[in-house]
Amino acid sequence: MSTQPPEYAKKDFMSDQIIRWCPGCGDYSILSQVQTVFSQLGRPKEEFVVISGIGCSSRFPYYMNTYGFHTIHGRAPGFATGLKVTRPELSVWVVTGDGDGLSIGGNHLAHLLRRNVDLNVMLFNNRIYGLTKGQYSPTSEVGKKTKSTPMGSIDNPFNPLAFAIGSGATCVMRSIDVFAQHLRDTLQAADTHRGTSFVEIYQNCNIFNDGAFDAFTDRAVRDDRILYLEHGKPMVWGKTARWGLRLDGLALQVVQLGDDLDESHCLVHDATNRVLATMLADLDGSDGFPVPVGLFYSVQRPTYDGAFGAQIREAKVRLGEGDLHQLLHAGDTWKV
Amino acid sequence: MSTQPPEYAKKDFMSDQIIRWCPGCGDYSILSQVQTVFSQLGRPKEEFVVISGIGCSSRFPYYMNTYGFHTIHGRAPGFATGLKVTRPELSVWVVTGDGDGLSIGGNHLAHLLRRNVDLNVMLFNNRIYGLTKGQYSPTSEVGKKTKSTPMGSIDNPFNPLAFAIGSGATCVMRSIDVFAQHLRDTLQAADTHRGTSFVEIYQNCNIFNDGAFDAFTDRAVRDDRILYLEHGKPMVWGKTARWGLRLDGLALQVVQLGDDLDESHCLVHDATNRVLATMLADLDGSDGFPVPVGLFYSVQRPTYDGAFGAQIREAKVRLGEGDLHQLLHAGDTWKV
Amino acid sequence: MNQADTKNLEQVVIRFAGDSGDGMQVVGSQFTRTSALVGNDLATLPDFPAEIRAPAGTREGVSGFQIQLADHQIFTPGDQADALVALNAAALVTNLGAVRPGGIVIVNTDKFAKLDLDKARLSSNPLEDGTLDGYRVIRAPISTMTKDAVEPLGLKTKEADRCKNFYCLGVVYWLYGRPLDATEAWVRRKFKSPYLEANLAALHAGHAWAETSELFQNHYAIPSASLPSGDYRNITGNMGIALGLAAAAVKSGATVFYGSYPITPASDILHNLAPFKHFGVATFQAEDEIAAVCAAIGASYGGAIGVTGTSGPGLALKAEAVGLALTAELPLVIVDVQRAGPSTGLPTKTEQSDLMQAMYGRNGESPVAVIAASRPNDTFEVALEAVRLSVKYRTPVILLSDGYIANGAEPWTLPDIHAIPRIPIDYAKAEEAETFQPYARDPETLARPWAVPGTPGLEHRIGGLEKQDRTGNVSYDPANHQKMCELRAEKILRMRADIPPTQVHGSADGTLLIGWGSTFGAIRTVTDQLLADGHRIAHVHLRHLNPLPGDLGDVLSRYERVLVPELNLGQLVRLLRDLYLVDARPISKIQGQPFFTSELRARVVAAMA
Amino acid sequence: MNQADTKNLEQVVIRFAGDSGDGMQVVGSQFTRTSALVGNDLATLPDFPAEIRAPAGTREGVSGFQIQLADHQIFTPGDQADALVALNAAALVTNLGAVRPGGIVIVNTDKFAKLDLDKARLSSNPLEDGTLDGYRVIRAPISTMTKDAVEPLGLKTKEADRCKNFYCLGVVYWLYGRPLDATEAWVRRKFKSPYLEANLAALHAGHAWAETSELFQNHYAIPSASLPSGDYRNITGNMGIALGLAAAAVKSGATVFYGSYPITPASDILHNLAPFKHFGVATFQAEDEIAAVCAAIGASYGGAIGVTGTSGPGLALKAEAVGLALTAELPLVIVDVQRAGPSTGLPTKTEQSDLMQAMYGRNGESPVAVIAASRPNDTFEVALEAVRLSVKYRTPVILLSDGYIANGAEPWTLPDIHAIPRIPIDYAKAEEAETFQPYARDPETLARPWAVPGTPGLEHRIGGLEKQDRTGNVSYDPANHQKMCELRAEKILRMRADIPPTQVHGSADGTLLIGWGSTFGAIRTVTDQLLADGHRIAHVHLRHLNPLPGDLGDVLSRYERVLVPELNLGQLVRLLRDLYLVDARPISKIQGQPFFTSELRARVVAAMA
Ligand SMILES: Cc1ncc(C[n+]2csc(CCOP(=O)(O)OP(=O)(O)O)c2C)c(N)n1
Ligand SMILES: Cc1ncc(C[n+]2csc(CCOP(=O)(O)OP(=O)(O)O)c2C)c(N)n1
Ligand code: SF4
Ligand code: SF4
Ligand SMILES: [Mg+2]
Ligand SMILES: [Mg+2]
Repeated sequence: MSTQPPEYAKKDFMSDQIIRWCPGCGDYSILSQVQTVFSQLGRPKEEFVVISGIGCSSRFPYYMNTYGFHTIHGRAPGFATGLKVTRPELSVWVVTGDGDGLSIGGNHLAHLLRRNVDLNVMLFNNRIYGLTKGQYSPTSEVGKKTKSTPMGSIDNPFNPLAFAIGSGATCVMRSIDVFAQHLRDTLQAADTHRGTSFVEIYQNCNIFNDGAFDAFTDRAVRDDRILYLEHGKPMVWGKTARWGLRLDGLALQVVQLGDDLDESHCLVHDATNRVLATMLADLDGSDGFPVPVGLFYSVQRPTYDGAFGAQIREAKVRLGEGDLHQLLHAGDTWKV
Repeated sequence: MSTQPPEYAKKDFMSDQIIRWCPGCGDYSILSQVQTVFSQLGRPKEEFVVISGIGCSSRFPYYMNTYGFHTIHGRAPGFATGLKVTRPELSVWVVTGDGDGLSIGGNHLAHLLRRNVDLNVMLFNNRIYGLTKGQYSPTSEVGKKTKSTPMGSIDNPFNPLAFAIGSGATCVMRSIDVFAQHLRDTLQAADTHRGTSFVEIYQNCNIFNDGAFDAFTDRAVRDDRILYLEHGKPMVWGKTARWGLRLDGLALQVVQLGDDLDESHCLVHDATNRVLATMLADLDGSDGFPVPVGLFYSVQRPTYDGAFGAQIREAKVRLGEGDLHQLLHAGDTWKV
Repeated sequence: MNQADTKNLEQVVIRFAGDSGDGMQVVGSQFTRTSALVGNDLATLPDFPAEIRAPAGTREGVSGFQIQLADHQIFTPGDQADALVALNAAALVTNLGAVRPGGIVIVNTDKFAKLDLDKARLSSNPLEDGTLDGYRVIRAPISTMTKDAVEPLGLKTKEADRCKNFYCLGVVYWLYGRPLDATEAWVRRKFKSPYLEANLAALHAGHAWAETSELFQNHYAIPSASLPSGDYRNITGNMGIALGLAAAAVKSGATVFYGSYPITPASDILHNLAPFKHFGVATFQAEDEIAAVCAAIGASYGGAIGVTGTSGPGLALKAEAVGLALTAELPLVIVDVQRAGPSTGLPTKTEQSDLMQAMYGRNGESPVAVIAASRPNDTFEVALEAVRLSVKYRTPVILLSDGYIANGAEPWTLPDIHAIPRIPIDYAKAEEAETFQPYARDPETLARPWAVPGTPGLEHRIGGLEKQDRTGNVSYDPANHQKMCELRAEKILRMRADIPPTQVHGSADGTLLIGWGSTFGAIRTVTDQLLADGHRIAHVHLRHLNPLPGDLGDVLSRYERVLVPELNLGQLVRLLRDLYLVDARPISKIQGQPFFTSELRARVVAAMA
Repeated sequence: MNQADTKNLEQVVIRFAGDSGDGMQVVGSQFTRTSALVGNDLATLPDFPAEIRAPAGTREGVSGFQIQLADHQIFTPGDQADALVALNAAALVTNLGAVRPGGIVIVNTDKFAKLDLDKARLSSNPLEDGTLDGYRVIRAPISTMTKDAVEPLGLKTKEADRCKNFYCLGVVYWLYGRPLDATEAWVRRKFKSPYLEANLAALHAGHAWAETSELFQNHYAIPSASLPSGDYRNITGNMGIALGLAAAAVKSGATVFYGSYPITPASDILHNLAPFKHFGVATFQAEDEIAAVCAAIGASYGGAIGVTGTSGPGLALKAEAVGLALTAELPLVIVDVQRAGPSTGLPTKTEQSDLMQAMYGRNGESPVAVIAASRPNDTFEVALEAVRLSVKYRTPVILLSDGYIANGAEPWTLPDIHAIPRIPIDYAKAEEAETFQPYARDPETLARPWAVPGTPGLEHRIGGLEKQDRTGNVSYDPANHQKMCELRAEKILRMRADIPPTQVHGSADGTLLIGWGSTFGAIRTVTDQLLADGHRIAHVHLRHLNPLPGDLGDVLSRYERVLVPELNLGQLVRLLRDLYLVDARPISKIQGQPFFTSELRARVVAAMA
């Protein structure tokens, strides 16, 4: 890495390829924020690698003026792991979708998370298969009518954050395509975390699942529906009225703040608490609860690539640089 | 199903094949309990189907005198799903290992659990790959030295129960190869649950990972280390002394029962509470905590096979038995 | 009233091109229907962009549809268009190359503003820069005229503009003397007020404008073809397969279980089948291709007819499970709608490059049956044939289709459903328990018993390990392994008994063109042309690729020269050379596109020289 | 003192058989080492049970080891044993068929009690029922004698019994005139007191007993072979590949990244490589075969040499990713240690049935290089060759080995490490940024630049979609697709430049035996025998299977008859017939076992008749 952090503008991260998403697709906004964030991370451009699977979302690398690899469906974590453990100095970003990352690729994602390879995963969740023209996905709500489910889907969806936590993730976040500033902040935080940062990004597919997140992203209601999670901050939200979360045994409870209740009566977010993260991941905006975004969970654990490199270095210290002649002549040899 | 439940003995479920596990392997005990339980479930023998992947554990179907399918590595959930949705009247049991079910097959397992197909999964967890002669598995502890990891493994293991809960399982249990009665009771409960019952069974591989569970399964310490979870029962354990679990905010706490504390001060197990199940799944016997076995979690949710069949029936009610002539002549036809 | 003469045409090729949002596929299918109803033979080729919705007006966003219609039997959508309708600048420049010199080009002049040219990456206006020299160009402000036509109905501008496809259709209907009634009826069924009225208004306005504007020198008539009599409908390959599978469920009485993971260009089979639940078809959208095929095998194990469908990359993923099905000797149909590879390749483009994968893409000696559809209108039969062979021989059958067949449409003579033979399902019965052996075999087909769970007394275990002959128990015996490998191979060869004698079209000696799959139309057309020119040439088109027909060696030996046109770098040609030691030569094209008749003809002629 | 004469033998085949727990593989490898050290040529065949630990004393639990040693060059472990040591009843009955009539059979009479016979599923005692008629049987209470020998050391009964393998070794060392010192030294290194002393005591006791018991008519000497001079060690195929990959890391200076998921019989490559971290070898145990190959490709993308290893079912799973590597044009070596299929098949048994899968088992036109090891002692070189081709041409290379090569051991002449050519790694450099194009090509090899992340100015995007020539941008252009498909195919053909002229062993005309992989020994032996008998016969053994050597067609054309012995149902033979239109005929065996020389000879002779 160069010692003098380079000065970039967003446009330095824009590639010359024509963007092939549908006009109005939420992917545009995400792309724009990522380009901005990359330009501000203080790293040389050539150290960024964006690796994706297959899907509309997975077209992402083509539009980033960095190194990029558009691989095969569901397997981006494998490629990224092989790259990162051999080239730990690179900044590796995986882009995946709810189909790519949770349908065909769920296992690789889970193993990436338990290994805690130091890279960042952005899962664009539009709750639909975009590229294949609109079949329901593993995050689609039950009863979803699509071409493949004319009577409605019957599978209970995954909760991506619960899945990540259950797989042993060390850093779990959520943001939303249209929350530009929040998304940028979230990606900044992902970059900072050592280990796998898992960022679910709600993304509107205006062609096959338009408005999937309107209930809480619409400007009119946003402030009353979204809870911005920050470590050490009380969990309160609301514009017209103020609400807060409290703990009732092992359940969360919504309370209205006012005369006798204020922020100080609300639960303070502890992002290192996995149980709390699990409970927050469950909230989906129903029953008066908010939809939380931001940092759900973050703990430090040794990274896989770190330990991988350390073992190689330790072997070299203990055994010296390998001597090929010695290696071949190891064990029983004889002369003829 | 015949109306008169058949009378079976355990031996009716023993096949004529020579058992090819190592002498002393924990799989023998599990086999024996399964044979006993099947003989007592009151179902005709021909309605049982045992489906496995590949691994020592996955040899299981050969030894059961039922229908059996020893399939390919990691994919048993797929076969079982296809069978169960087309033949819902069968009693389908999936046998898998920590490698088969959580390494190559993790994704299929996760999708099975979220779909909630009404079948039973027994995951024999010996924290090692047995059949391929002793590589570490996704449930091996960090630092495990095996042929493939001479300097110790560096991946954080999966917690199978946390993985299952995170995937949306409706029924999560644990038992142990040598706890014959407990294992039988657990399998009985699995049979009863409508939806996917996920049973982790700790299994000793005396060749490649001997004694992995001795710390809490040894007769001498067992009673002081194991917490038997039962819905509605206070969480207490211990033989020499009595201990109990209490809630301290979002954490569990061990308390010693005695003069001023008794069972009534302890947490009562609520198997329908997913947060509690998550917390219990975390306990691994360290820091004075017990290792819980039994029923961690169980809720009712529509089954996939149930909804699958219901849609077909509904289509037939709404549209009548399909008329092929009509189907072909649908849309625009013309005569020449 | 336009005094244009009516000229009779034997055949004509028409191409519609516009933005993806312009409804070109609707225009194409309406034109197809109407032409079919008036009795023309026809073949079509839709041409979708790879993107879901590329930005409007760009080259990437162009969607096209080509149709050939004729007063005689035809087999391809035609090489070059006699007429093109281009709704914007991008559509014009990307499609003009497909129009024959002197062909008619109808352009929507409203979409050639600076912005439109920019989006199409054009530095000058093709309406003005000589690009269109040598074509019969009809310039028409189609957008404006459509807006005017629908004005009274009070639609928003954007909505009004959406009707312009029907305006075009009206123009072209007049030009080729087609009646409006079928489309009118369709619009009435499909749309609600005010869109219904608007689309009809646009259709009629277009028709009237063409008739009155005096821009056209002629209009044309294409007399009806003398097709075999019967009931017809248009069919795409993906629909034909779906209908064939539904028919298989009805004719067998067993559930057809279709497990699939969406992939272009196979997804529509899933979409088409999903509403067929009342026919005994069960569909399952799996988490990936592996789970899809495994679920299908699980269903077959339980007595259903397990089917899975995918494209090339998915077939690769299914390989291991197909190996299990073949050693478990269970029915399984795998539909591979081929697309251009390798890897992700050109997912929306057609290719015939999975034949070798279908033949050999599994570990060990793992023979499976391979059959191929050759055009949309044989997919129904081929799907039935795949199920029939798979059930009868209890072995996987790979059915190859491709993107061209999958999305192309052509008229299909509806079969008499009573004439479709039953597919016998003979599960082993409880009464056989005494003598039951899971790997005993039918002496004729070598099929083993289909003993499904739930049958009392037949409890047994199967799996992927080698099995002892007859008992099915795991066996490491060397001689047994050889025997079982040979039996599995022999079982496939036995299917020759089910293959009708090879039909040779053309001369009895000379040059033989031998093909499979979607090249049928091009090869047949070229053969007919060359026969007409007096060449000694013949065409054999294979449906069964593994096993090949028993008489094929004899057929091949009668010809001096064997040429194998394929949309790959030479695959069937390898099988023929290997098996028959004939010096068969490839004629390869691998461009994501079918052969043009003219191109294939030139290459055949060159090879015969 | 035993007055037995010493007879010289030219060659001898010895087989050890006992329970899995009896340490037969240790005995085998000690015997191998000692024989190598005295200068014999040799070849070995271990024969493991499929089970991890089948119950002691059962037929399933028998573990065997066969070795042939000679005073001249040999290539196989021999067809039939001249001597068998059988440590229990099950070992005797399962191995007796492998002994030639009149051969020596040394049996441990302590393991023929009723219980032992039951476990071996014997209803009568083979020591008494005439089973052993026609053999020279040495009955010895080996267990008892071992116990007596180690008694003074105070071991528990079970532990004492474990020493009986060394007792046997002592017996056989005496019988074949082998020195004890190498084994003594090994025991001293390997064991701690009191096991060290106990094993030595058993070894010496066995030796002494053989010398004094007067049960043996003769003892034998096998003079040393005149082998090429050099340093030797024994090597298994799985170790040779590991060493070759370590050498590739050293010779290239790049990291060799080995991503793998355990599978029999390939797992040992991972095990062997894992301790080579200080050589620049990184190993990664992935969650499945797909992740393993993807990680290897990711590593190659970053500038490492990505390697993945597996067996047939795993190769099937990797197919899709291999397709990506070939279109991304990145180095990748895929090792397939073949085992008997289809499906799970006979996982511990050998077979050559993945050649077609390696050639064709991917969607689309997806050519990759295929090379094969033919014996344990060429695996080192073949692994280096795979890396070399893959790096030079930037394309996947599949290296085929098999269970027989993987686990078999033979002496290997240690190469001079300085004579091994460097493997040049030429990453694209920042200085080339101005003119850099990701899909420009080296005019000779057609390789594209290896531009690794982190290089300033070379930022670019690649993927599985078809790429425009030179720029690497996604391209749907038809002509470009054809060009790229042809380039990828041509790149493989260019490798012919790296293949040395085909070496023909034997006569210049007549019958040609052409093989690949582990059949080398059997074919070479048969060829030599038939040449000695005056036949016009020759042997060609192929290392490069795709592309085939450029001169192979010429070679083939010189022979009247081409026979292709393979351990499958005929795979290479298909390639030869297809490519060269020669009427090559298969000699197939598919029994999970190598060819016996005698068997192959008989079949070759029959084919020549
Ligand atoms: C092996 C394989 N199977 C299936 C496909 C087809 N396919 C491409 S993208 C996709 C789903 C994409 O969904 P998601 O990841 O949610 O991406 P989105 O398009 O919604 O952004 C599928 C099924 C493929 N390309 N490869
Ligand atoms: C596709 C494929 N990959 C790898 C293997 C090799 N393999 C067989 S079993 C196994 C792991 C088994 O581990 P587990 O499920 O824990 O079973 P156990 O033997 O410990 O009971 C592996 C890697 C295989 N049979 N198939
Ligand atoms: S289909 Fe949906 S996700 Fe894909 S580009 Fe279009 S709007 Fe975006
Ligand atoms: S290796 Fe381990 S798990 Fe496998 S059979 Fe032996 S003891 Fe059991
Ligand atoms: Mg999506
Ligand atoms: Mg295990």
